[in-house]
Amino acid sequence: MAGIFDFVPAIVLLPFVSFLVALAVGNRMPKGGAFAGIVATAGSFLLSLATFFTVSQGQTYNQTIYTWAQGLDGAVTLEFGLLIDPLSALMLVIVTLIALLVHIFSLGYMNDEGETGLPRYYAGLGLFTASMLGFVVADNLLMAFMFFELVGLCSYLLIGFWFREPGPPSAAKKAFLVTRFGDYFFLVGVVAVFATFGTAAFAGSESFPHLAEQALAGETSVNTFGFAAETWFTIVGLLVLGGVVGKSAQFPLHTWLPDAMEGPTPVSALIHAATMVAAGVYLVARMYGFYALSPTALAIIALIGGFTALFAATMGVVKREIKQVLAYSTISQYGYMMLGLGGGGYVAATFHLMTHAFFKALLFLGAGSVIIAMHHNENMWDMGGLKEKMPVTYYTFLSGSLALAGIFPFAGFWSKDEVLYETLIHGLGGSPILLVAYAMGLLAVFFTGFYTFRMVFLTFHGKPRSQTARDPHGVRWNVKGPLAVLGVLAATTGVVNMVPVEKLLGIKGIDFLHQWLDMSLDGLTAHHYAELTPYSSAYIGGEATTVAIGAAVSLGLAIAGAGLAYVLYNVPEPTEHTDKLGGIKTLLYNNYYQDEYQVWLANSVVRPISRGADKFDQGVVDGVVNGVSSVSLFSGSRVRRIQTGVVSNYAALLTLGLTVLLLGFGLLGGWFQ
Amino acid sequence: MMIEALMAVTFAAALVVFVAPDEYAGRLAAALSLLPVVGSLLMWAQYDASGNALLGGDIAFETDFVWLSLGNLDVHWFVGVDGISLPLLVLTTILTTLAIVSAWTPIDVRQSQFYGLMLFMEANLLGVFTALDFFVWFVFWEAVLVPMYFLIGIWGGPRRKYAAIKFFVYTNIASLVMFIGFIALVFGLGDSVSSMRLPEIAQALRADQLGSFAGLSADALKLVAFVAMFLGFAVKVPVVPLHTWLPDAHVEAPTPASVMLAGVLLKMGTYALLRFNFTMMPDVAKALVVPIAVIAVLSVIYGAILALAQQDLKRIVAYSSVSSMGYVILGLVAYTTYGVGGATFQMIAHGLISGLMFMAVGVIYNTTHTRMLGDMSGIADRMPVTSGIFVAGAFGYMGLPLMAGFAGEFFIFQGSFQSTVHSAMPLFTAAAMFGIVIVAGYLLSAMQRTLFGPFRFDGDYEVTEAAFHDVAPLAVLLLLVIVLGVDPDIFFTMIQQAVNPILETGGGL
Amino acid sequence: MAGALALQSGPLPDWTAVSPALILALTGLLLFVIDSIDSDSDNTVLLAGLSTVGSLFAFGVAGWFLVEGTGQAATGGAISLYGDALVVDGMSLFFTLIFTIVAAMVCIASLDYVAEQRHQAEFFSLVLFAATGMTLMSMSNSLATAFISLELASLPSYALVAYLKDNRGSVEAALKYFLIGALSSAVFAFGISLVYAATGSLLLSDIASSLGDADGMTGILGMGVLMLLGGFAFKTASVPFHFWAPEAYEGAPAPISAFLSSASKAAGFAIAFRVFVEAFPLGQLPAGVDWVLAFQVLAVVTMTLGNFAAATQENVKRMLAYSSIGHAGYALIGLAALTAGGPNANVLGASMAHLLVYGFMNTGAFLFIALVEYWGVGTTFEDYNGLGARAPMACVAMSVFMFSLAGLPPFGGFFSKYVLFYSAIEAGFWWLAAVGAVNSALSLFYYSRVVKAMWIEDAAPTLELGSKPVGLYTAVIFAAVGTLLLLPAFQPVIETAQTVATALF
Amino acid sequence: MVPPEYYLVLSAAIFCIGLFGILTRRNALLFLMSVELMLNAANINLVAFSYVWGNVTGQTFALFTMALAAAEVAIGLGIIMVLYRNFGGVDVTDATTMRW
Repeated sequence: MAGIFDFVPAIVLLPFVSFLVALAVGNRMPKGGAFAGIVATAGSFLLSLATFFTVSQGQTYNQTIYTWAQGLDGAVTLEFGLLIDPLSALMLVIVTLIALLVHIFSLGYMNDEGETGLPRYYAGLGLFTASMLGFVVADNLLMAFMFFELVGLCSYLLIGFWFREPGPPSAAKKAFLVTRFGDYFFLVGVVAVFATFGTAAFAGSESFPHLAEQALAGETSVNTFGFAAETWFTIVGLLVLGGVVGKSAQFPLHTWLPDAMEGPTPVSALIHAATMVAAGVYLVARMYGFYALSPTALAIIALIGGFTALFAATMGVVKREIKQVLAYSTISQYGYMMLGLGGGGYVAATFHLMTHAFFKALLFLGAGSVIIAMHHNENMWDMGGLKEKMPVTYYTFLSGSLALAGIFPFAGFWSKDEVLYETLIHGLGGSPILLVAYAMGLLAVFFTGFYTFRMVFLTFHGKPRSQTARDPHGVRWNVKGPLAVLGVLAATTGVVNMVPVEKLLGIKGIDFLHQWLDMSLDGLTAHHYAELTPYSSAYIGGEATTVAIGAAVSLGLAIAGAGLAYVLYNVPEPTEHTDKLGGIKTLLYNNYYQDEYQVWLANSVVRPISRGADKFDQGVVDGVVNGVSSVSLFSGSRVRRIQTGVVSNYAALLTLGLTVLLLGFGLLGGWFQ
Repeated sequence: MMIEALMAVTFAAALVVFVAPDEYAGRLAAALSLLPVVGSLLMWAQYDASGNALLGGDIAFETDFVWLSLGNLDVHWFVGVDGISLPLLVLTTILTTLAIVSAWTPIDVRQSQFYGLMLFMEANLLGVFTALDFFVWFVFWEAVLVPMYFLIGIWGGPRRKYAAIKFFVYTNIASLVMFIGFIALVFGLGDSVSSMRLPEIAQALRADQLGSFAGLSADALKLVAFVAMFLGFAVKVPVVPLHTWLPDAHVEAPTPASVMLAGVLLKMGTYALLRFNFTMMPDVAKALVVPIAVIAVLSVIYGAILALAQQDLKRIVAYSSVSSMGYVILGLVAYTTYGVGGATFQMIAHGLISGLMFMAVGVIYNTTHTRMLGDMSGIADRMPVTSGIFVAGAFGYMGLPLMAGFAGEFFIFQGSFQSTVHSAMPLFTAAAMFGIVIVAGYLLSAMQRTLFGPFRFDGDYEVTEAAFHDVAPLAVLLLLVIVLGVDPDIFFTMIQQAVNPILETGGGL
Repeated sequence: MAGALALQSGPLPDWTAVSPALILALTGLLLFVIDSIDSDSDNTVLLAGLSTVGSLFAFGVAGWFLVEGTGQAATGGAISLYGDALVVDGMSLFFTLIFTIVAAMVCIASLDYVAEQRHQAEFFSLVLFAATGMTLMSMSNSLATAFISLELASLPSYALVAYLKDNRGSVEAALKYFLIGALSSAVFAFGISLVYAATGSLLLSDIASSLGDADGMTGILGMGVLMLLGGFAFKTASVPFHFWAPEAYEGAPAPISAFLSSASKAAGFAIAFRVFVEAFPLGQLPAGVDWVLAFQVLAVVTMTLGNFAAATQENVKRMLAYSSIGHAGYALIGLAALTAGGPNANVLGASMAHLLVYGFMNTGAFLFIALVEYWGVGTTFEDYNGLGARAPMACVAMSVFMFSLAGLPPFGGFFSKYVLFYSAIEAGFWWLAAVGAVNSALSLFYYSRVVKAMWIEDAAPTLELGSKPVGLYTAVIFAAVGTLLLLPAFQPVIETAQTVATALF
Repeated sequence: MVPPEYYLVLSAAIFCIGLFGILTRRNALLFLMSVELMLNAANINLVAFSYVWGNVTGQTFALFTMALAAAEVAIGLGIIMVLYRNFGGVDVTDATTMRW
């Protein structure tokens, strides 16, 4: 298999070519360039599978392939390279698979619906896929940042796809701007990493996580700008985390994601659920060796994650639009991943990243199918009873929902459970702050179960509540196919890492993902990360007991939430129960006023400041400039008044001038002595 | 004699176009302006020198002979290029051609004069970037202003007269201040220099041969001269608070003149800062690092905040130029390979991108005859190609990776963050970097309001896609921006070779 | 012919050294003869042609002398004539070049300007007599000849200003010019008498040698020197003797304004340079007679007043008049930046070179105004609106003059101003240069207003220009080409000027 | 013998009287006469000091001055003539069409 790594660039470039093709000749191709995208992503998927297989043979790849900026005379050289290890190989497969499925789904969602501007759509998808894959294979932080930004661009372009309407451009702007705010910190972090270590490589003996480890151990010294090494590393880590929080829609930069649902649903599935939003979490995982060195950074990650998980889940409870529910659910689920990473559960977080990618892409595509059927009406209160009309969609959607809610034995159960479990044992092991995060995560399980099944019941059960719901638009194979694939994956991917089963039943060797992630390069193994993290584990009466208790509690909460939803909404004529929430209802409807305060910041703080600055600039700064000229001209106009036009005055002034000269020089020269 | 030939051809082209009939002037000018493009690209292809022209490095395409002998300070005709000036030369020729093509649509009176002036300005710009004798350099430096004055004054908008005079007088006074500062330095050097050749002066200054002059000790003289020259060049750049001529000039200038103004003329200021202040007097620059860095940060943030408040597309881009040029100042004062080299690279990058943005605004204006945000929306519906390129250019301005602007900005940030000239440099860098958020804010808002949303236009004009020759220059610029963003080493290597000798610390950082 | 020159040892007798003056005077007389044969001749081409040829001939002879080294150190030094009352040296020849070339331009430009007037022969002969007077001024080596030649230059000028005798402006200008001139000449004469009282001589060299004996008469000498200075200040239109200038330049026929503001001013400087440098050399002056300080004060005040007053004018001609005062201030640096033992020749030479360049650009500017007056367009800035579109050639020339006067590259005025300020700094008077530079910056504003009006403003729909007068066009274009060429060819000019100035010290 | 200082005082007095005339008289002819007075003040000095210094330079020059004064008056009268024609009088302060 030697040589497969030489084709890794093709994984990235194929979708890029499809972008170029769609852009250049898309409007002369059938289906607006869709086939180019499908072929390209299929090719990338196959290559990714081959790469995955090669990696499973124990091979890894860490190679510079392009010098972006050659530094002379000892200045740092900025390069692009490929880092193919189990983590990135796994991610490659996930991304290419979902990209492929989304491309196919788009045939149904976009082409069959007669949308215009399809070349632009497929070009955007192609560019996004290429950028995302470039990010995944990046071997250094700068390259990661660059592709991180490019996916942001694609997100902007695709959210704003329907630019002729007022909503999408605004949402696109908000998405880019909010993530840009996070990226600002990220960029400072990148620069700081370079300044500190002279490199931004992720892997190898000259990588920055490794150098940081050595610096803490006193084996090497780096420029820490006058801080203690650990403090400085924490600062740098938190700076990079800014980008993560923005991209993965974590509190407080999560506000863009619900708005981003203005984009086409396949885009939401691909970008705003499965892949791009995952970029933040992936980045933390990618440089986990660096974060693991800083307990403070880890604690903050865990807290952000736990809080976001709970916070977003509560908002999902009251939403009326199906995609809004999914959007808040996405934020919440990424909170879990962050919680996992912060809590020392590197593998668990990666696991949840993977399962979530499948089931959330599934849910979005299912929602897309529903939206097609409902003629682009997303309000769940206009749906109902779709179960009979679209069984494929219903059953796959149900599979995804069960996974999302974390119901045994669907994929989400396993991964969420492990995240919570890891957090719990590390929290018990002397990190009370993790226990707080754990509690929040646990509580969120209940809400997750509730909003998930509220969504299912409102959409598919009961009686149709509108004319379109009674006579929905049919969907074709290109919608059903991807749903089926993902439905199976959502139900089954849990098997890759059945740690609880291993712990409870003592069956060794079924924690495949652990083994997989341990096969990485030196310093990037799950094992190594576990050593680096500052956590120790403690159990509630034995490991197996803890596993059982944890699983039982979270499963119980999920079922409780689902049950409540069943009671309230699985009726023929469901009604809104939000009034029972009292004042909290308004708060939730308004998303805890998160948008409001950000809009307020923009409109009532930044705008007045800029207007004031403009006034200041026009009035004072430019006023001084014009003032100098006015004063000069005014004094000129005074000076010329000396010339009265009367020749006698001239003679007088002349005499006066001469006299002054004579007197002045006479006194000065002592003529009169 | 390559440079002389280049200039002679350009001057001759200007003359020919001046007397050409108006109907053909635009086409003729575009065709003739390809000659300098080819010439500069040839120079770029043949360039194999390295080092800084002022500090004893190779000087490519050099010519040097005595032109005037005045007292004991001769004036030489001394031209040549190094890794700093060659990219700027290429930028100038390419941008001029594109600006000329972009003028075909909007310029409908006195065409032959317009294009003649454009070419005349190009010829002088070539002189600015190649002259290595102060005197020759100054002659070209000043001569650039005259055509720009006419370009704004004759073909500009409603307040063109005010803007033209303001630009002209403001920048001339600045030149004077700078001139006095430099001449004082030359006098302070006394007998240690025999001419006004910049290499001679730079090396003498760096060798601490400055004496006292006009009652000032050598150190004080150096400080005074540095400040005077900095102020003089700062007006041209421009940095806050000496920037107020710029928005007026840009708003009133016709699009092609804006392109040249933002794309090349502003770079004259930073080029001169690099060549004079930062190359000749690194010790003073390092001593003044805090005020200079504060000015840089102020330019970035304040300029961006001002852009946020503007309602006129062109004013937005104009203020964002102020903001972008602040980065350049920050990079220069960092005294690191990436800082100074990045600043030089950013000059090129910003030249292309701001040219692109001004042209794109101009293309929209050609159709709508308005640039006010409130007067239109959903333009992308009617002008998809132009809007697409506008969006791409705007993202280039925001520093999207793999476009030239990101390379320039990242180099600068990296260079200034690790700069050792002052312990607060990382903080200044981080503060300046916040500009990338604000720039996204105002450009995205502006695009959302004008390009997107339901189509609405209050004017009497029919909004349709622009002609091919209007869009083609945009596309070319976009392509160049991307090429430079993907492979910055096209210029960055030679820039580093020229920049590293300036850094006394060596290239280590 | 070359080499066979009017040198002490050469085949030509010494008196031929004054031949430029003689040629001018004879041409003037010849015009009188023509006038008496055919009085009220209106053959303007003949008259203008003859005077132009005469001026150019004088220019040629002076140039030839200068190139061959007549009166310069290389060929035996200055040629003294008539009991040392006149002296021909490099400086006088240099200034003669300025006078004669300006006279030639003015004469050829007047071809069209006076075509409709009566008494044309008188006009041209007066111009030539004035030029003769100026040439003699530059040769004067005694206060007596200085006074007489100054009057010889002035008296025809008064008459010329009043030439348009039915024009109230012209008459008023002449009146003011004459009255202030008479007062100034009285002051000047009184100054001469005081200097004579203190030193007992009128010859410059004798005055210098008896300065040491004037112990008890320092006050008398000082007053005399200041009053002499007043006389020159009148001629050069420097503060406080400048009051005549704005009106005289504004009211006079434009070619005469050109002549007065360029040649006459240069003549004033020529004689001032010689008198002060030769008669009152620095280092030999009794304490208390610090004329350099006086010139410094005058230079600063003159340039500032001229420029500030020019900034707000509405009338282009009057603006140029004030700008002419401003330029007098710059040229005064030539005397203000002298020091005992300093690089005085450089300073003086720079000032001379500036006057030469100024001769071209300022004459050209006034002649352009003559052109506009010829068209009957008007004299305010508004009247100039849109001229560029109607008369591009002339307006390009005018733009060249304006930018050159402002001291912008790439024109002669940049170099001359630069060298002037440079030499001032070299002599240690950086503050003089700084004041000059600030004023220069201000001047840009009002010069560019003219350019703005011509090119940028739109023409009034009624703007109609008549025919294109050949003589005026020739003169204007010639001046523009001269202004341009003086940039690359500045080297020989400054070199000559500084060399001939060296002979004075 | 009269000491030379006395002549100086005399000439200065006459000069000042002339100057006073110029400053106060608005009639052009009186203006001219005042100038003549000032020139003659110079002549007094020249002649007196010619005697003091024992050379004739001063006296000779005084003759030139007189001649020039005459020429000046000739021109001046011509100008006053046209002044009268254009402004209807010989008041020098009437001609003020150009100012500032």
